[in-house]
Amino acid sequence: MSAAATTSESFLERAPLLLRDAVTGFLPEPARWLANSLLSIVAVLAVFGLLFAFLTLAERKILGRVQNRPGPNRTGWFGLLQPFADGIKMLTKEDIVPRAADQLLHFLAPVTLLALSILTFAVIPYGRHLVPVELDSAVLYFFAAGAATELAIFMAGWASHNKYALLAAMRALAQLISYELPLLLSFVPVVLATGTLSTTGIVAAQGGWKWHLIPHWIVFTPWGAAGFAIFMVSALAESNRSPFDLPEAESELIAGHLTEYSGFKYALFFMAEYFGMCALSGMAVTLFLGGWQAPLPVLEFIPSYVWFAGKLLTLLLGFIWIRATLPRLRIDQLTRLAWKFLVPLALVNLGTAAFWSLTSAWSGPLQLLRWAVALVLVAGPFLLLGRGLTAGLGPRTYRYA
Amino acid sequence: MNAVLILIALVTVGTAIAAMAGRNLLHSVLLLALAWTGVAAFYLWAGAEFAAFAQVLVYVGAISMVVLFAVLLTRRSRDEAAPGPAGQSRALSAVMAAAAVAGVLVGAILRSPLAASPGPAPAVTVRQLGAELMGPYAAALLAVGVLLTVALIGAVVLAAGDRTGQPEDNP
Amino acid sequence: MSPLQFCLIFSGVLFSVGLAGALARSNAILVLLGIELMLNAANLNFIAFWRYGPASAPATGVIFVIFSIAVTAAETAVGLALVIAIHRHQRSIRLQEATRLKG
Amino acid sequence: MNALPLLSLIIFVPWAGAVLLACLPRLGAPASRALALGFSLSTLALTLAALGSFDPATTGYQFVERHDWIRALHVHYHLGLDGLSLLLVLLTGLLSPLCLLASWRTVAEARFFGLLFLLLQGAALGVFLALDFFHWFIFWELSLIPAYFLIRLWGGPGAARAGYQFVIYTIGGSAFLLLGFAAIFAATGSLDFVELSSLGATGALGGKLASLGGIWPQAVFLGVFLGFAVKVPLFPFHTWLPATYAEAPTGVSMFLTGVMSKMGVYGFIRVLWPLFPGPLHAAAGPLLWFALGGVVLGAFAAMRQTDLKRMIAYSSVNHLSYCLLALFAVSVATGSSRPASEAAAAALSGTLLQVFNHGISAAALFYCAGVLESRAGGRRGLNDFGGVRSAAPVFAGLCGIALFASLGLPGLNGFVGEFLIFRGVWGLAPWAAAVACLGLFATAWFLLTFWQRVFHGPRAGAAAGPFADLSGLDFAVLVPLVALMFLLGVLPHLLTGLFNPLITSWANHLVLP
Amino acid sequence: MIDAAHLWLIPALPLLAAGIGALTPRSGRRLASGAAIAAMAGAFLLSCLALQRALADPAAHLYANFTWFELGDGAVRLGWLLDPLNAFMCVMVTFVSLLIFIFSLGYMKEDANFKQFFCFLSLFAAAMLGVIVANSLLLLFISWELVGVASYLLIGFWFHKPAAAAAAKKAFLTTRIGDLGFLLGLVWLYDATGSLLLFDGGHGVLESGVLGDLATQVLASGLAVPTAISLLIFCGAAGKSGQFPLHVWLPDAMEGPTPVSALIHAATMVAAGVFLVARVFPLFAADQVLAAGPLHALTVVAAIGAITALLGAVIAVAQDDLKRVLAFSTVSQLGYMMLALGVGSWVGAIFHLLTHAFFKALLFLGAGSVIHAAHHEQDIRRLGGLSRSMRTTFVTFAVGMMALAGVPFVFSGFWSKEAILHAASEWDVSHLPFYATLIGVVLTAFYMTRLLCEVFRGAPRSPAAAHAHESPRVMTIPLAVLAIGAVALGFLGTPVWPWLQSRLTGTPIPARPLLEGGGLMGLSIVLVALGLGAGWALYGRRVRLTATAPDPLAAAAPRTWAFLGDRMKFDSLYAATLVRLNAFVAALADFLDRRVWGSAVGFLARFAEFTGVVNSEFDDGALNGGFNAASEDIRRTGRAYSRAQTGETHGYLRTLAIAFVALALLVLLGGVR
Repeated sequence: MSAAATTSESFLERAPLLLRDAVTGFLPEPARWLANSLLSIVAVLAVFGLLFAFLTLAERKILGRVQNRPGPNRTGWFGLLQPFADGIKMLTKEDIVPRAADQLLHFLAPVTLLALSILTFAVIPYGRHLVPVELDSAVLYFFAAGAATELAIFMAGWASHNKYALLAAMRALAQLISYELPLLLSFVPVVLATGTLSTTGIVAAQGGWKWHLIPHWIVFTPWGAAGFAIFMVSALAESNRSPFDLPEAESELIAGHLTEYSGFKYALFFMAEYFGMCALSGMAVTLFLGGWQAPLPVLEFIPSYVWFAGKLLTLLLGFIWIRATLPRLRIDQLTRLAWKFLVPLALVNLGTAAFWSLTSAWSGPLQLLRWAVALVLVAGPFLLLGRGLTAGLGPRTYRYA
Repeated sequence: MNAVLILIALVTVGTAIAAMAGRNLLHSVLLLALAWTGVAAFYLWAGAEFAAFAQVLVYVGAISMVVLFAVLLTRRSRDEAAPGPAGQSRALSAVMAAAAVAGVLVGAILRSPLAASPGPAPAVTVRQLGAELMGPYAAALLAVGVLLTVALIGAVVLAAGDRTGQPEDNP
Repeated sequence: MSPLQFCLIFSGVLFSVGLAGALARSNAILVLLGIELMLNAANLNFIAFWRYGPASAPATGVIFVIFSIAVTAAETAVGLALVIAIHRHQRSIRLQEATRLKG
Repeated sequence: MNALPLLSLIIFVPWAGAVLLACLPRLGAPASRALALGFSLSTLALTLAALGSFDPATTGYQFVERHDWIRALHVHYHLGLDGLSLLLVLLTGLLSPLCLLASWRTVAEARFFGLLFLLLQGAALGVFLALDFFHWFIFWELSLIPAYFLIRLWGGPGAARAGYQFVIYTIGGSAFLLLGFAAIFAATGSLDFVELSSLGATGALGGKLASLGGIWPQAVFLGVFLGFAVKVPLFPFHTWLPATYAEAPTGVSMFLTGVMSKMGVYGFIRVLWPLFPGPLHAAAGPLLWFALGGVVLGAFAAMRQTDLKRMIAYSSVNHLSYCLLALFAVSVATGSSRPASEAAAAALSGTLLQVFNHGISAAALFYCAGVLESRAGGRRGLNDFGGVRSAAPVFAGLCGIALFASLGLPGLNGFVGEFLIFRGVWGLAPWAAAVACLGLFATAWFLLTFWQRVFHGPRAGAAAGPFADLSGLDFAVLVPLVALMFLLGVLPHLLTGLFNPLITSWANHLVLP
Repeated sequence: MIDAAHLWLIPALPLLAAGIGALTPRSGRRLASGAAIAAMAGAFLLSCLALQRALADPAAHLYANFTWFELGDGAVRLGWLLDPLNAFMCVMVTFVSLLIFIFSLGYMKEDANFKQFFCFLSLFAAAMLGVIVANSLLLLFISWELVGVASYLLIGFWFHKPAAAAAAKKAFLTTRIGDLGFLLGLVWLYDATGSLLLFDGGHGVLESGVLGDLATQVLASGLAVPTAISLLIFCGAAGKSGQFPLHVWLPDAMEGPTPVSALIHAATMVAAGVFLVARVFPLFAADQVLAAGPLHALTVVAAIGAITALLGAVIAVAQDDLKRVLAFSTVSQLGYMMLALGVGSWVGAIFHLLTHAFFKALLFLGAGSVIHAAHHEQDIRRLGGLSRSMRTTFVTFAVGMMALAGVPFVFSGFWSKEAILHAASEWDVSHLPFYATLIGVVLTAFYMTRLLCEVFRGAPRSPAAAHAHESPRVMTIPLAVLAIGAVALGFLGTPVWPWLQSRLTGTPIPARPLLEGGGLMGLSIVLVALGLGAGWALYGRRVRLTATAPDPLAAAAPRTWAFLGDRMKFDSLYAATLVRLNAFVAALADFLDRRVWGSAVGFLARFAEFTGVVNSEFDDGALNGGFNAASEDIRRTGRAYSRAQTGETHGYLRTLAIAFVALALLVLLGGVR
């Protein structure tokens, strides 16, 4: 965890640091670094492990409410103990490995996946002083780690030696490669605007308010809003969430690359998926929604990590809501959306952001002109490309399916 | 020179040899991904943080994916056909040629008076990199951008081929 | 043996491994991968010289590597597209069979 | 200074309207018409607001907006309003809604029409308000594009050719203009009209241009001159005009003649004259002959036309040539020993009045021709009508007023301007005034011929059958114009009061550098 | 009492009536005509008040100036003027107008555009009064042009008749030629003096200081500036007053309704030219101080007046149209007035103007009454015998005729003509005008006698004339009033009691005994008697029997008669020269436009196209041919080298590796640096 807090901040703001110092304060200097790191890891794992647990529950409950049924409500109060029951069930189940499977890869896949998912948590600033690792190129690190998870999914699909699993792996590859691009392109404008790849730097750049009312969050610029939308759509696809859950489409591929997994390995996959979702949401908050910054100056007394948690949970609920609402896409629609819509849009958005920062000195009516041009640059391609996307949907071509 | 570096080198070279020699194409690819990660680790060790992450992002995240895709698209059987006699002789000559190159290289390196400056790694921030890229190297950056675009389009054109007459296109 | 020399030898060995793979294997994809390896070995040299070499512009080596990575990515994309194209034409990616372009 | 960027609003509100129309592709015709009209009216409202706080006694620019734009080229976003600009902006504000109304029913694809029209309007306003060549030229060229499409898409059978000719001709002119200003920029490093005119006033501009090479001052003058001469148009660069005006749809003809032809005159007064007082003085003698050619031959050529719109188009050539006549006469006298500030003030005031009045009366005449055309099913020949006055007395009355205003009847708006021009030109170059009288006579001749053939005599041609008198819409277009004709004919100080101090200061500083 | 500052009310009242007339619907006949007549009556009353005020101090020029708009450092100023000249004109115009308005009530009763007629009449009256009360030549010019427009509208009132439409256009254009001269004179005067106000406390253009300055300016050609300006202004006056050579429009103007002819083309508007010259008489006379000048403005005026007087009278003899005769008589009489001005007696001119207004209006209205009764039959050969059926009209018409002919002592025309003859005889530049007037006197008496006899004596020669009956009261009462005026007005200016003259000049003029210079008066009486007698001899004793019977004079000299009847071929001459020239210039301008400038532009376009074609041909032939040849060579060479390509990728790679090793060994071992 990062630099010491100044004493002028509220106690709650400083509380995590004080706690850490209380735990590791007695250690000698070289060991303290190690201990601090370990402590961070433990904290992150604990918090997100619990979050994972209750997120699954929340998802089931919310899906239930949306589908007009109660959801799990038997274990504990309101079913609160359901995740733990599930966990116990998973751990105690038999671990089956198909005979024809590539044994080594079959084992390595879930481990790699989970490990890489957890790695991404390292660079997200959870609060004013709560960054596990300060990296100069933190965003790049995040996406590098995220990109590697694709490999693990492919390993899982291939190693299972199962027709469905392999198809799923193919799909997953196509999908992940396709959406990697808009995901990366959508945050490039942010880097352009803030001039840094460091997550703390990006959050710091979004501090302050215009007229003490509108925060300087990136989402409140035309290109920022567009970028956020692209980022969230791509994030949905990257985390294999509905409506982009083709690799594990139950109705088509049984369970995709998870078909031949059971027991604890399955639980690891499950966990990795939710971790990935949390990490991407956390990154979205960091990049676009001002990270841990408070939305209004008067609300600054609430500690920063609460704000972060709030935004994160909002986004996660959005993920769940979308899953409950939207049907699954077809594979050609999926790739079309990425290549013909999101990528050009993100590229244009880069141009818009460039225009925005070049014209930052404009004032007076030129400010209006700036907004008008930026809005046109955002809305125009959106309308044009959107028309192209929906027009002339031909019959489905079974090329790679 | 320290243990970490040696470890990285060993792992990298080891995985690379395994990948090149392996029968299973897929294993080869995955092993190579590991080798690339090893190279990234070397970069990280040398202090080139940005290059390391870029290496992972591009090689592990993208190139290995594309390679896997190509493997799956062009796969005929699960394992590569056993090398014939011609293949074995070629392998032999290949190893000999490689050994010759390695020998020449190592010899040259050992003979050269290369004085390593023992100082710490030069600190370079991302911002500096960006400034350099946009300043003195702007033309090169542009050229690379054009190259990438052309390559992308070319790859699409090549891989798509002529769509007519593809049996799977007629449902 | 100075660390620089160690790094260079590391790179040279990696290069040779890549070369051996490229020469020995008949699968076009593996040949391509061998070449990738050789390129990576070259990149290693840049970082090594940047790290230990005489002080020059602070970021030159890294920038070179970045460019190299970008170019490699392009090369791979085109290379694999070619492989796929070859495969489509002759249902094989054995490099020995792709000799139609001989003079 | 006013905090509100009034001038920017004047320019950009019509454009905002155009963007809005563009964003509403499924908007119905009535709604898009109303929308376009509303945005078009905004100019009038904003101009009246500007008029409220405009101080006529100040000779400098008011409501100035100046922001850095492109540092590398020293380009500023520079807008300003003085009496001259105000006059033209007011004219645009008055005419534009009427032009839209004129095309209210007759135009298919009302949304697209309104969109293009609003673009055109904004560009014209930009030309009148911009004080930096960079965006001034952008506005100048941008006005061509919607105009071209308006002519091409809604024009008559020869519209394709006419529009093509219009665009090629004017772009040819502007190319010279652009080259001229490129040279100016190369020599001075500035594109700001204010800075350049102060350079021009001291003669420094010519010196700087001469530093580029011997013939540059003359060449640049010639280039800039050509650009404006084609736009006005100055005889003999006027051949694009009759075809264009005749083929354009009525509302567009009204705008072309009412506003766009004024852009050229504006350019002469705002740019050419202050920047090149010396070369203009040197060239003014021959140029007077060109202007006289326009006055006399334009009027006589009109007499020969059988197409009503062509006839009115030629009358525009004639009327605008008066403006240039006055301007060149002032240039001839610039720096002469005889004190001529009074005559110069008269000539310049006359020019400005003529600019405004011609806008009103020519627009009205084009509208009347349009009414005839629409009643006669597309025919508009001089011999296609007869006795319309019996069939449509009210229309005949209003059209007659417009005709008489156009031929300079006292009591209507055209007279004061023409009188002042003659008064000024006589004091500066008497022979030119004497020759120009021929034009006055010929104007009366052909306008009365028009009136006699079309309105008098027994009902014949298209008017032999049922011929409806004016509808409410026609009234909405014609009555404001006719009311203005009376108002400005009797109370010219409504206009002269706006620019008289400005004119006076110009007239009192007629010295050669 | 009314002051100069209130004078604007006089034109404003009819203008208001015109506005009301314009805005009332077509059915609002009563409103329009009532407003017009009421406004005219009001204006008449105001004029009388103004006259009273002016006569209180006849030598003074009361004026009220105001700024119209700022111009430069100065301003364009207009103003109102009140002096006896104005006031008399005002009273005359308003009075005659009032009567004619009332007459029109009856005359135009049937017309569909009744209300429009009154609207135009009121507009005319307003403009005419504006001409009169203006204290600024600019304001005068403005009103002047409006008068022209009103005249245009009224001549073309029956616009569905092509002849009326053409006549209206002709009138407007002909007078416009003169007006352009007027405009230039105005502009010149403005430039020379810096003002167009007539009286402005010493700075007005009619005041001695300014005129003195002006008179010293002489053009390079030797012409004095005031002469040139005066002549230009005279162009306007000549155009409006139908002076030679711009008189051609006036007879054609009779296409308008007869009250219009009476009011505008006889009594008032055509007199405006005379009024204008009288008004700016000091300007015209300013060059008299320059004895050595090549030309005096007034000399030209006198010459033109004399020519016109004679010309009009001669042509009037041979006209067969009732109104045409009167029209040429008007031309002739206006010539008299101009002549009077030219010889320096502007007072005589105005006196004649006033009397002429009454009796000519009377004659025209009488003609109108006849035409009205005879269902628009105007040909005197087809009328006849109306003295019985139209008693009142006959009597009043005869009074007018005698006034015009100058029957001695009783009738006003005698006295005013006498004044002009007197002035002309005393002119020392030339006696030719005097002789012209004498001939004119004879001819006037002759053709008026002819007219009276042809119309009223004998038997009706057409059904229309046979069924004619007396016009209604509303038409005859104005006739009677005018007849009284035509008699009475003359006594205001007899040599014995020169009241009018002394009031107009503002200086008392001594009375002359009646018979002083009796020789001249006797000569005039003899000449009138000669004319009357000849007329009676030719037309009175032996009345015409049929409409087709030739005129006695025509039988005597048919070619001359035809020449005169065709108005001395002036219209044909103009059509053959001016109109054709105009058409030629128009064609030339059009040709220049379409062929010359258009072709020049077209040629440029063709040239650009040609350049493009040449360029592309050159590219195809020369450049590409060379490249093709060169590339063939390259291809051949390439084919030779391509043998080395085996297509074996591995082979290439291996070659590369071996070559590298070899080179490296060479470097390492061979020590090549």
